Amino acid sequence: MKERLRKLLPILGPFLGLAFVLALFTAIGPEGFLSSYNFRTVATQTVIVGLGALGMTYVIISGGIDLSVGSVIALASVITALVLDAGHDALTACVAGVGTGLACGLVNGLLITQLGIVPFIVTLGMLGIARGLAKYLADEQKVDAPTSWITDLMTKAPEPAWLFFAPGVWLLFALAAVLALVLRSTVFGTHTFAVGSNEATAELCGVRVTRVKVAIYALCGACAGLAGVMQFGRLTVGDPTTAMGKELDIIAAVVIGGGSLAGGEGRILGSLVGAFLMSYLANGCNLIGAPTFIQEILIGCIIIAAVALDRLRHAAR
Amino acid sequence: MKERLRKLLPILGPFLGLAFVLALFTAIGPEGFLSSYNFRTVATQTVIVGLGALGMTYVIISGGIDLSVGSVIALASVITALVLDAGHDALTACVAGVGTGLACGLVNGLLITQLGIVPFIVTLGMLGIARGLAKYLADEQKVDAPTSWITDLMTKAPEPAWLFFAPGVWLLFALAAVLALVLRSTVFGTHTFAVGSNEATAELCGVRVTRVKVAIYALCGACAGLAGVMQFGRLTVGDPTTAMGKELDIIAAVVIGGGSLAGGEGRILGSLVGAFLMSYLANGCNLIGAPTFIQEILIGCIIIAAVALDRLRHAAR
Amino acid sequence: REGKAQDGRRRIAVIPKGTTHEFWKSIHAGAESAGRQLDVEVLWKGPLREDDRDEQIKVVEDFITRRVDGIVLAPLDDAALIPCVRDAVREGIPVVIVDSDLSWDGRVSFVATDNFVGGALAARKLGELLEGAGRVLVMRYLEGSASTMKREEGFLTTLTDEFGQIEVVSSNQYSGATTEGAYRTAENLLIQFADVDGIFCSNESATFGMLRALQDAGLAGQPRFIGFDPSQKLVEALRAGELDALVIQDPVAMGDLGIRAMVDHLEGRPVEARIDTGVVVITKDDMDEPRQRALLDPDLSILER
Amino acid sequence: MPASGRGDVALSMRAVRKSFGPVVALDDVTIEVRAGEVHALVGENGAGKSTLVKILAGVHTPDSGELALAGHPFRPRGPLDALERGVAMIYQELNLAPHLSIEENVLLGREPARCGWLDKRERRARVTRALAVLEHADLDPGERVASLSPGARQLVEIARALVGEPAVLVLDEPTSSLAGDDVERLFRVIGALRERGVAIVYISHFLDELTRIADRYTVLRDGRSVASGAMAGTTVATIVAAMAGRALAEHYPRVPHVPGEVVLELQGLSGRALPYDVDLVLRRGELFGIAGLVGAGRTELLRALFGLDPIRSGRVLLAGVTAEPGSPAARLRQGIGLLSEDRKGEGLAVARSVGFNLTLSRLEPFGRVFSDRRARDECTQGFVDRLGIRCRDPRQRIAELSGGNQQKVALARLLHHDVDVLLLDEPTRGIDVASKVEIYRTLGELAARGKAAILVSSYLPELIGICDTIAVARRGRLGAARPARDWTETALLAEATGAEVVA
Ligand SMILES: Nc1ncnc2c1ncn2[C@@H]1O[C@H](COP(=O)(O)OP(=O)(O)OP(=O)(O)O)[C@@H](O)[C@H]1O
Ligand SMILES: Nc1ncnc2c1ncn2[C@@H]1O[C@H](COP(=O)(O)OP(=O)(O)OP(=O)(O)O)[C@@H](O)[C@H]1O
Ligand SMILES: [Mg+2]
Ligand SMILES: [Mg+2]
Repeated sequence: MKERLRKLLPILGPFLGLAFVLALFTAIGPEGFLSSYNFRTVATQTVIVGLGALGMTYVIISGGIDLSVGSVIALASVITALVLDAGHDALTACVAGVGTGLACGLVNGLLITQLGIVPFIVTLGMLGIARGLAKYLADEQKVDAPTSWITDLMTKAPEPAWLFFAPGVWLLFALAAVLALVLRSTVFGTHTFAVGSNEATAELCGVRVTRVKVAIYALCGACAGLAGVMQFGRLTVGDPTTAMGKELDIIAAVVIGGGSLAGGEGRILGSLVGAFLMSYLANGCNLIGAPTFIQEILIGCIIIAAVALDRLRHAAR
Repeated sequence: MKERLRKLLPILGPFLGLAFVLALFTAIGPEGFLSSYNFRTVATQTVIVGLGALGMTYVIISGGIDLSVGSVIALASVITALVLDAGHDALTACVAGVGTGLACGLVNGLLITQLGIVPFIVTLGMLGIARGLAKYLADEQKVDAPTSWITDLMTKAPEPAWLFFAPGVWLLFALAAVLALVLRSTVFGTHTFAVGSNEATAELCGVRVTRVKVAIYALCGACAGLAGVMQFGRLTVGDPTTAMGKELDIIAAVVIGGGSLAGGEGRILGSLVGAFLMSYLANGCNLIGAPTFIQEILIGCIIIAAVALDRLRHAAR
Repeated sequence: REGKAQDGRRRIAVIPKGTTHEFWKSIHAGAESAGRQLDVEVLWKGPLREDDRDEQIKVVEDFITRRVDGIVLAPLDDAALIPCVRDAVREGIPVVIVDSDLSWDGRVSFVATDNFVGGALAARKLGELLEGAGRVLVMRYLEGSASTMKREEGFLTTLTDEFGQIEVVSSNQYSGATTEGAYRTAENLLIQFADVDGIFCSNESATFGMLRALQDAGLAGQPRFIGFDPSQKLVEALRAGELDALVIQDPVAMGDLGIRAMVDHLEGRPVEARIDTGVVVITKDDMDEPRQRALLDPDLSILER
Repeated sequence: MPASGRGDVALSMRAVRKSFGPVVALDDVTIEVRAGEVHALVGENGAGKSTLVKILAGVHTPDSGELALAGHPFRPRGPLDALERGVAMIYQELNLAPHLSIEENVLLGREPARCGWLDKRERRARVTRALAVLEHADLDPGERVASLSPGARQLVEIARALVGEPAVLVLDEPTSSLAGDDVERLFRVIGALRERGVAIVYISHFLDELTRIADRYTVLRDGRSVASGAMAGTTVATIVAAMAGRALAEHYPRVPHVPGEVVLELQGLSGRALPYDVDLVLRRGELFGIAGLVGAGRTELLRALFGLDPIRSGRVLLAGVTAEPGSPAARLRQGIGLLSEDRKGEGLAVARSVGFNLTLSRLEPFGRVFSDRRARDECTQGFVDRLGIRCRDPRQRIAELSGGNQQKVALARLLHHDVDVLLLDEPTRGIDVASKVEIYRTLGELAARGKAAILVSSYLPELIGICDTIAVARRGRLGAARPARDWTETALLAEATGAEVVA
């Protein structure tokens, strides 16, 4: 029984953090905070960070980091807009967007494994490269594109109405379920953990560390690409300056969700909850009408508090 | 002899990177790139990243990271301006600025060691908190302050003229020399390396790991505070939105200079050269009149290339 | 519906592009004073990350959740904000646009400066100061910022159209959003173009960065220099002759007229679709006249807590 | 700390209890160590030896029980506190900062300094002296620890324990990665310390060592102290019986097996620096031993063969066919597996579970794409029972296992992978006597089934006891292979050191 509880606790951790944030803002009591309309709004607002956090979970479990996701999101949103604008259909545009992210991730992975440079530096470089490319392709402006169903992916009034959430939110949930399953129950998932726990051991055990790493960064890039498509759907324009600094939010979501930057630890569900926590935080601050600086301070404090809560729990057992 | 050379190489590494950048831009040949006036300009532009990199070198050697330096620079610049504006003298204002940084660093260190939260999260929180505080104190605007000698610290036409560099540049060099000496020749320096290399061992050998870490983050904060004072000197106003994202430049400078994010490795001189490399990059791009996006792409590529160069050299021996 | 605050006053949300410029403070002050006069509550909230479209969309969405009576918005983008503004209107919340336009006609009104004219005024002033000949440097602000791009466009077209002798030596460098970035870019530009005859910058941070670079290089006062938007340091520079002219908008009026337009609309009175708040060029000579004074140093005392 | 005379009780631990969650590691242990004696602490893997001494060193706090140093109650608040009260410790797992130099490691936490400034000359002098005592003046105190072999690292740890001039010195399996002559040097140092009145607690699974240097002993079994007494007059058999609760029939059981056709052949294999020009022929059903001193390049030979280090020249033939130089993954597919000598750094992912580590190299049986966890646990449980690995369940983290049990997990991985050729680098390091016998028997059975193994060991009796063929490595070269029965310990040592063989 106690044993059971102990196993459940780390999974509950991020939920506790989320509950804490929800309770806090409910206590302060802005109107509509717990309303279903607001839930829908927050869910839509979470899609981009959430998608980014899915891929980032793999990267962080493998002991890496990807600072380029924000820029890749912008690049993918620009590419999607450009492809649409060139007269191609929406599906092609989506594939192009996701493909762009995948390509960026592949380059990250190859540079990291082939040149042996630390992920922090490679992806810091890619942060600049992808952002610059996005601006170049977009001619330093936002890119307008004809309307398509991509925009409907992020609407808060989805058709048919029984969907409740925007289709993008369902996509996030579905992808999270798939990636959680892959992480828990496949050889690839096991190898991801192995690489992050002890790379030398993984190598010794015949895990193709290079391939696994490249695949992980490609996956993370593809997730960022999809997030970029969603960002395009939300903005209805391709924006080369969007999602600046988003990488830090995404990493924070993963860490709040139980990921360890030292590698070997992380949970998809946790990261998802972490992403919701980040969104509810910003949302709550907006709703109570806190000035921006209060919001910044509050978010800073709560990120620390949420992770501290988790650590105290760890220490207590 | 060969032994000697092998020991020299890692020290030469960052210089090679810098030489590469200098050669590149000299080849492209914008006017005035290698002029002494431009050297003076770049040196002045480097002071802020350079000061930040000094403290960051300690943090990175100890296996940590500090994402809050950018925000702390802004906060310190605002505080300096406010203190001056309140009619206090310039020295008091400087002390207040550095003290603010020190306080932020202390808080970082205490949270990291007492709550056992990873530095990434604590300093990410502090990034928001310090930025928010800066905006709050500055009333979300630039803070004007009466002129004082702080402004002269960053002038490119120093008095007396034989100084050649701005006094701030000399301050950077002097502080770098002191901190390099401390790192090499004091117990604190050795313990910094030990904590980053193997924290458990350091603990078992009786190193007061907690104290060392708190001191390191406080030092990093103080350096950021000083950088904030310099930033104020440069802008002549306290700007709460300044130095956003500067933390990544600073970390890149340290890594280019031979620091390892896994801890245990880093050199003050290297970080300084790394900071100069970053400055010359931006300066060169401006001088050749490259559009901003080319600059971003180029800087991204060169960060990767500079570190790759270093790694290839490592592998070759 | 729960639209009214407890005391029954109307609540109008005012959403700037950011919060850290004096310009937005002035809009806030204008909105606040109109709010007091008309007895409505003004809710002031900017996006957390400035210049990030998505963040601004979130602020709009969250105000929809709060069911305010009206939204006065300075959109970061003329298209990206459309879906959420449309959501607001669908939920029965009217929207007035200020400062930069939104390409959607469902808004109540558009209250703003004519930025193209602002740029053109600067070009004419510079042309006049240079007596129609010389080399001119333009340091742009930020990629994709509609209002400043309009100013730059107004400046450049007017300059080429009306002053054929003037050569623009550089107009592709962006200062970036921060003062420090502007300073750095300006420093590096001045290494190449130390001998230009005229300089134009299209917003406050770019102007200030350029001013610092000029001061530092000992060039201040040499080239004719026209900036855009005021701040204390820029006004000092104007007085000291380091800056020849500033193009000034009237953000206080923008905030004030934005709220008034909204209240008129809520009370069923007709509202003009386009309200121009005016733009003027101020030089050292006329800077102390009362009207110019008010524009250069707007009265923000209403915001004091 | 008042200096205690020889024979006084320097250290006593009474009724010590310690549990980790549901696992009771220590359950009523009492031990008394006198000044100027070497006290052997013995017991099977997981008996609680390391836990006991870690309590002494302030790493763990006991749940209950009393500790006393020279008659004064002792409750260390942490490692620093224990160090300051004169308790020095050499841990079972290496504890070094790899980026620091030898001298920095040796004096870490106790740097000679004036107002915070290092006295580098004094530091160099003290470290040089300590290394001289260990008869290793050849080690450069300025060298980075990362570039040292495990053996040399162990020497650094010993030097560290010596410089503090401790009143109580604890050594947890110090010789498990030392070669013969370094063991002798260590014993001389221990002898000298004993003369100076230092109380020494010595943990080892080499019982013959203990009979040579220990004065008294205490046996732990299942977290209890079950026997203690004077070493003089006690036989190894008595101690073994106390440890295991039963007598041990045979130390080197032999399962009959005959070498068959050649499975692996090396022709002139050279690595980066070591090994150099190695020829070797391994047959099915053969246990091939390699002896040699620390730094002889035995580890490098196995690593190069397994694809962990680059091969500079030479050929590897598998069943007569040239095998391309390959990655570990390729080697595993070819049926070659490696047991690393560095179990914490390389051999095991210590933060993960027993089952994870045991099955990582071959997950196919549990599904090609989706991996069935329950099947994995069941499979793991099978090996846990077979090798007597002490763990709570297959999902327990490796870090919570005792050193010897960790080693068994690493070995079990090779058994699970069912490789044809086992490359074993110090396979019985840290394993207790009874388990060693089990492992020897297992190796014999594997050989009988036609598998082959290359066994690198610094424990010569083991090589002579179970191998069919033995060769000696010296400075990267491998000497001629001869049948095990033609070798004696003296002959092996003589060839390893390059001395003349005295007939
Ligand atoms: N941190 C821990 N958490 C949980 N259990 C632990 C922990 N450390 C040790 N144990 C358990 O305590 C018992 C005693 O372990 P200990 O390391 O003291 O054994 P040992 O006698 O040193 O064995 P060996 O000879 O293999 O080194 C083992 O069953 C082990 O699994
Ligand atoms: N005592 C020592 N002094 C200096 N260098 C050493 C020492 N021991 C090992 N080395 C270094 O380690 C390298 C080879 O070590 P390696 O571990 O391969 O040897 P080994 O024969 O496998 O020894 P071990 O018995 O420890 O496994 C040598 O080239 C040498 O540089
Ligand atoms: Mg042990
Ligand atoms: Mg070896």
